Amino acid sequence: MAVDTATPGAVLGTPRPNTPRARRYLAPLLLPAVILLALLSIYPFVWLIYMSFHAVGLAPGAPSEFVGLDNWQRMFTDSQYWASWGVLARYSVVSMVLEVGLGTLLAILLNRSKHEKLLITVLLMPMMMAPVVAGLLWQYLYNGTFGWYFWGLRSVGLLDEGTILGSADTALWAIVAVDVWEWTPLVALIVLSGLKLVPQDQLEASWMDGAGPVRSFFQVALPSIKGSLMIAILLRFMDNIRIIDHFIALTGGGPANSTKVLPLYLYEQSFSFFELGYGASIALTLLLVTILFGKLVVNRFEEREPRPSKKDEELV
Amino acid sequence: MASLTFNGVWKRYDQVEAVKDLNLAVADGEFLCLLGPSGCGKSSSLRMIAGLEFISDGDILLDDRRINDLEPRHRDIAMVFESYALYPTKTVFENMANPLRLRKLSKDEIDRRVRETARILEIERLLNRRPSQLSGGQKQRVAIGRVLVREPQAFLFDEPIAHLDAKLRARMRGELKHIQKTLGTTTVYVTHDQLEGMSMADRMAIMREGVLQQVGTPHEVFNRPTNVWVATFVGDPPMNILNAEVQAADGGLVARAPEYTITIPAQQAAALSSARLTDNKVQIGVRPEALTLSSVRDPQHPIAGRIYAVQPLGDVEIVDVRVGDDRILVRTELGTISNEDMNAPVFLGYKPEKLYFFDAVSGQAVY
Amino acid sequence: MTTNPRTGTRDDVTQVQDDRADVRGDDLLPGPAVDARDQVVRGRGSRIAGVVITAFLGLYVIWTLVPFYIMITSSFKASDAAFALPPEGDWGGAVSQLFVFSPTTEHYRGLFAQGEFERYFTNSVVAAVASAVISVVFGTTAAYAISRGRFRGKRDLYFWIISTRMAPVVAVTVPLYAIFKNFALLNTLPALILAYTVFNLPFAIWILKGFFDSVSYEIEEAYMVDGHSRWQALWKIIPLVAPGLAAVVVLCILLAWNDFIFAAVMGGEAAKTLPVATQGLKSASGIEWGQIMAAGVVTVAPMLLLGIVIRKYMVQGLTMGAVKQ
Amino acid sequence: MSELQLPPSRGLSRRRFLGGLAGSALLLAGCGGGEGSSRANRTFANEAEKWRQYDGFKLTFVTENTPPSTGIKQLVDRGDFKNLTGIDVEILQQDLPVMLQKAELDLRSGGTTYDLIYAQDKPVTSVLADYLEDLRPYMEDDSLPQADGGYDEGTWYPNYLDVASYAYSDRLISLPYDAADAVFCYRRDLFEQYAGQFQSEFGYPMQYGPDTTWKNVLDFATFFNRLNASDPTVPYGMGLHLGQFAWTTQLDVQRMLYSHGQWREFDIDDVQGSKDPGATRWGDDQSIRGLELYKALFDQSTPDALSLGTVEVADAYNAGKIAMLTQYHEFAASFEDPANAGGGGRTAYDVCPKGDRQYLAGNGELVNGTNCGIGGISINAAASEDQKRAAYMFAVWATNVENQAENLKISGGTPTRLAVGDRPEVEQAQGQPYGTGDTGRVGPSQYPNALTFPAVTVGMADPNAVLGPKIPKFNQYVTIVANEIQAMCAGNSDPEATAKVIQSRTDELHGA
Repeated sequence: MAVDTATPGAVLGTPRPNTPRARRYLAPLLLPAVILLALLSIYPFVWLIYMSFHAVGLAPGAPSEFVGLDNWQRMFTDSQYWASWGVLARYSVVSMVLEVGLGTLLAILLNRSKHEKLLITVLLMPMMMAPVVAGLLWQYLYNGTFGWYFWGLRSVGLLDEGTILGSADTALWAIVAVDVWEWTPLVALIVLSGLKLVPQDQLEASWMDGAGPVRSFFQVALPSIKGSLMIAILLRFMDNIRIIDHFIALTGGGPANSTKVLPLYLYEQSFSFFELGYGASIALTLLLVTILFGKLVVNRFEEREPRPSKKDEELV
Repeated sequence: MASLTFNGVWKRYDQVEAVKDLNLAVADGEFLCLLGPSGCGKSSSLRMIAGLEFISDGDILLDDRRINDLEPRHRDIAMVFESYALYPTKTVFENMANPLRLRKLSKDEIDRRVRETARILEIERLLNRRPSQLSGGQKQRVAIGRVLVREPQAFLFDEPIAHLDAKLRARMRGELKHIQKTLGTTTVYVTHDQLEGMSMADRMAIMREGVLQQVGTPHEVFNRPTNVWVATFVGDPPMNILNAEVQAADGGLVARAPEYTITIPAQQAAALSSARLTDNKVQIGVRPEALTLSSVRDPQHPIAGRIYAVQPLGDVEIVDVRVGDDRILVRTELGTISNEDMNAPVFLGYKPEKLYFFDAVSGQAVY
Repeated sequence: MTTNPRTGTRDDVTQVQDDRADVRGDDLLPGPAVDARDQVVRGRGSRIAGVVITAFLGLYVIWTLVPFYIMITSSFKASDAAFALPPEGDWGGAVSQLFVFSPTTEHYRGLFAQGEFERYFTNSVVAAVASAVISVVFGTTAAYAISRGRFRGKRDLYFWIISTRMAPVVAVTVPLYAIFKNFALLNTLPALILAYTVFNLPFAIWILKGFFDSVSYEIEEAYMVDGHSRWQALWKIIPLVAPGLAAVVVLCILLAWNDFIFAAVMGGEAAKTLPVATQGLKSASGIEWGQIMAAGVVTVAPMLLLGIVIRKYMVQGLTMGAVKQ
Repeated sequence: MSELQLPPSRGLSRRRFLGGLAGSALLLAGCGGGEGSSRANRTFANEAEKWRQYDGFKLTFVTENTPPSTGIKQLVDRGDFKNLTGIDVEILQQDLPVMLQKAELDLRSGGTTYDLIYAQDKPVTSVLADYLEDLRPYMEDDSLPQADGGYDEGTWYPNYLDVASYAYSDRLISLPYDAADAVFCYRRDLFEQYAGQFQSEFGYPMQYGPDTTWKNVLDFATFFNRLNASDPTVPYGMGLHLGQFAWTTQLDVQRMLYSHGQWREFDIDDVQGSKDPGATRWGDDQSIRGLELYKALFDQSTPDALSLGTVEVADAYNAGKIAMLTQYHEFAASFEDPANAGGGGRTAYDVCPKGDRQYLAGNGELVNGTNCGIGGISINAAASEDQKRAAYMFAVWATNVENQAENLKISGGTPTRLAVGDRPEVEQAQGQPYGTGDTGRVGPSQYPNALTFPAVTVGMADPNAVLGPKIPKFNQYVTIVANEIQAMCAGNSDPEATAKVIQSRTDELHGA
């Protein structure tokens, strides 16, 4: 049986207290966090729903005017809303493909490198950087007057006309590059963890069968890291919906809305134009998608972390 | 030291009844083995004694005191866990000293008792190590040591040696038995390995699906199992079971199957005829060591079979014989059968007085 | 091997644990990863493959580090000429521009001259640490209860907790803004602390539950049988999850420290944090890249240090526990 | 129907509908400047006592991070205001979008975090007019110190008061305190260097003056881009404001369009604007012609023009990458830095180009279309009476001639009082005349921003100045304009389609 030698391991089926007395002492442990979290998430969620049916005024008291489905109707007929979904999808898919491809390659090579620990330390560095600072840094690198990356691309002839962020054709891909820079290592580390779990005996068996490294990768390693890859993909998708700091720092959605991903559009509606009711409608649709993705993520996690058997489930 | 009593104890987990109406008394100083397969309720019973599980119904008495509602720490009972449950951050010494410190013993006294126990268990040189630096066998000794230092009312063992290799297990059985007899502490020992029960226990309590099947000394359980399930659970290799039909013949009874007819001894015949068998179906039990083999059919060897495989074990060998669809294991002298005899016809003999008869439907033994 | 009615597979697990301990104690088996590496590289890979691998990794490291290098050096470059780029294609000029300059600390002095950046730094520290502490305290108890307890609806509760962590930041900001407004919490550090707790608390619960799961409940039982109360037993196993606690504290700090949206919307001047202050250095009348880079260094450096200190758990935390090293 | 004629009661009831604290605070405010205040209508022995009546108070002023604000902050930090009044002022500086967000969040929700708000004329005042205090009662209040020289229209640079102080009513909601006016900046060294070559190619001299038209500028730009194609050390032609900040893109297009027949976006009063602007004029012939011109200029700009906003285009100019641009006059300070390409007297400043008949649809007047962002100081109407009075003292102090002049010295600020320009040292700093008219100036100068004052004085005066549109959804409107113009420049649509899309989206925004 393959064992994860982690400290926090996948120990399953540890006996659990389930006496009435146990419930009595577990409840006070659980409830404070649950109540706090409920206050900070369910209460806002209810607010969000309320706001989505109102034209929200900011003044305290009873400032909001009930507008029925106006916000929703507006949303479904708002071409920018749908365009922003499109931008989000394009952005997510492209950065995902790049990050997974590059990350997997990186993981395989890391797994074979003698300097794995050192390299991981280096790779962690971009992830420690506040996304908005990363955005500013890259805005500087892309800058048409001072930017070294701009200069480099021009010097090697990759960039003929325009600047990187100034063109609707390249701005989104420029932000993709920042995302790739900051988060490919994360994908690599997740995949690396999957590679560590590739059963050595199976690898040996495939070598005994005469498979080369490439073939044995596809035969043995890939099936084993499929779960890790899935987790990486889902986590990155979630973050692409969650975090818009790169966009705020780099383009603010321009040029010509070419980088206005939906969460950024939501931000603009809510906190530039103070259309909080309309923003709430958009936020709810984003949340819905997030929850669906979240369900997938959690299911994936639970697959990886073996759950107690069916028999135990019956007891629950 | 004290006696332990289960009075109609039930353990329910939501819909599942893990222990059903358990009535059992453990005498002061006794070594009782709770034996049974996975999920039989033996661990739940043990954990109810420890106070780690709530008692759904019934009472558990320590001496005459009802301990149902006492917290574990107030029960003065020591326990060895299946995973040993050593404190990973503490040294071996601290692991063993922990219960004593709680009892506010003097430093010298703690030191003396830990070292004394460590000496008995031959783990003195490990006292400064941490659990992660110990092998499985060493951990197991430390876990036992942590129990022994305490001089509690009772010892509880939850599969303490299940994860050791076979050789070490055999040695530990002896040691545990010796220690228990020396100290004379009441002990409840949970295991799924009948060999442990047979070799160590004063009495065994065999459970199945939450129900106590039989309580008795190893000898009693082995020789007079109350039902076919206990009979096959105890003994290695297990008792052979043949399906047959009881028929009247020559004023007595015979058990008949397509391949053989067995005359039922008079005493059991009487019992069988008073028992009301369903459709006259009976199961015949015979232990491998009660069977003999012959290459020719003779009156002592009436049952025809075919040799399937032979497993030499040094002094004896286990012969795997197929009789019709039934698989029979026979324990014989070494060299009776060789590998070349595979698939050869063979004839089985038995000692009539060593046969057990069970009601094929209820499984109850008929004596 | 037995299975008892409480947990179907329990005995397999303890078996596994035990084997692992045996391996460790007796040093019988080498780690599989090491084994694989030797075989793959020496047995199967050619020299050319080795060169290609090294080259790729080298390039990747350069790609990762160049922005850091430029950020740091730019923060020490005087404005104007030092920021000018050489003519396109003048690689020699580029090298000398990148590596040869006389460093100045004027941007850092500029940042701290008015005493404001110290305040933003303090705000960042207070918001991040306070949220981390709240999250870890409540998270520890809740994670323990979820890890140990068995109750109806546990999976739903668990999913709800984790989905809170995954909610889009802006979507949460919209209603929280309205609510904090009502409680007059806007533009205060408590607002930020609570907002960060929205994400940090579920995160702490999620990660710490994993750590508690790895601590056998039998250890607590052993404490209880030894004579400890339940609470004492719980307290006793805290050291066993200490690495997890440390990791969660750092990761909560990281998340809060790096936040921009919450602080930008709810922080105000009184609770302005470093990322907001850094972004705020952009102005309509000129962008002082040197100063922005210096502010970036000030913002990033503490997290880099923390990250390296708990490198091992950093990976685990960033991947929401998907990766355990 | 215009809001201008609404009786006050209706205005109040509307505000009351907005509800809550903000409403009641406004109600108080509506009752007039002095009532309810313990200190109002008091008499003071002298001016000094008047200034000190709020000794010990504390004010918070949220403003943009521009040089004039930094200058005021320096004056405050060195104790000028505290010594005079005993009032502490905390000045919070933010990037304008952030500042707007903060102020809007606070004011709309009836908050009193900020007593003083930097009211950029359209992005802030158009949006927050209802939440800003009417300053007229304070101006007539004898118990408060008043500005030296009074508040007459003529004491300010032309149109500043109109731009900054009114929205939707004749309530005076802010006092102008800094300004960003568009002027034309160009590399006079290059104009001189290539004069002959240009003359031979285009048949007229490469000289700039008030009569230079946008078509001429297009010719200049085309000329520079041609040179640049063969010699990359020559700058590109024209700099534009197309980057991230939508408002400056709208301004960039607006002044060009206004040059041609004084075209404006809405049929509304240019000073007071309207809460209900009705249908936009976008989509008409002039707007299409204007966009054609803009696109033509874009094609003669730098290749990276789409990414250059106001700040970036200034950087590009300083780096020697472009030869001309319209820029806000506060940038002169940075252009004159000798380390920069256009520094040390190599840049000339003049009024913005005139409209060209070629791009005029119909037969309107051709003017030197100029627009601006005037920063006024406004007072949060929800603040307490005494806070508001104390805040008013700060507004008076910050906009008086003395401090405007002081600010010019410290930060290279952009004074709002004409009297500052009349000071001898400032007059001297207005540089040497340059170009074909009397508005052009060239340095060096002690106060570089002063080089632009002659151009500003003409550009911001009628008929050149375009002030609006003051509409409540101004920020949404400029986002639409900027996005569509970026799309046009990116080649995604042609000028006509762009004008029509702006029209439909704007009308959709206003329900017109």
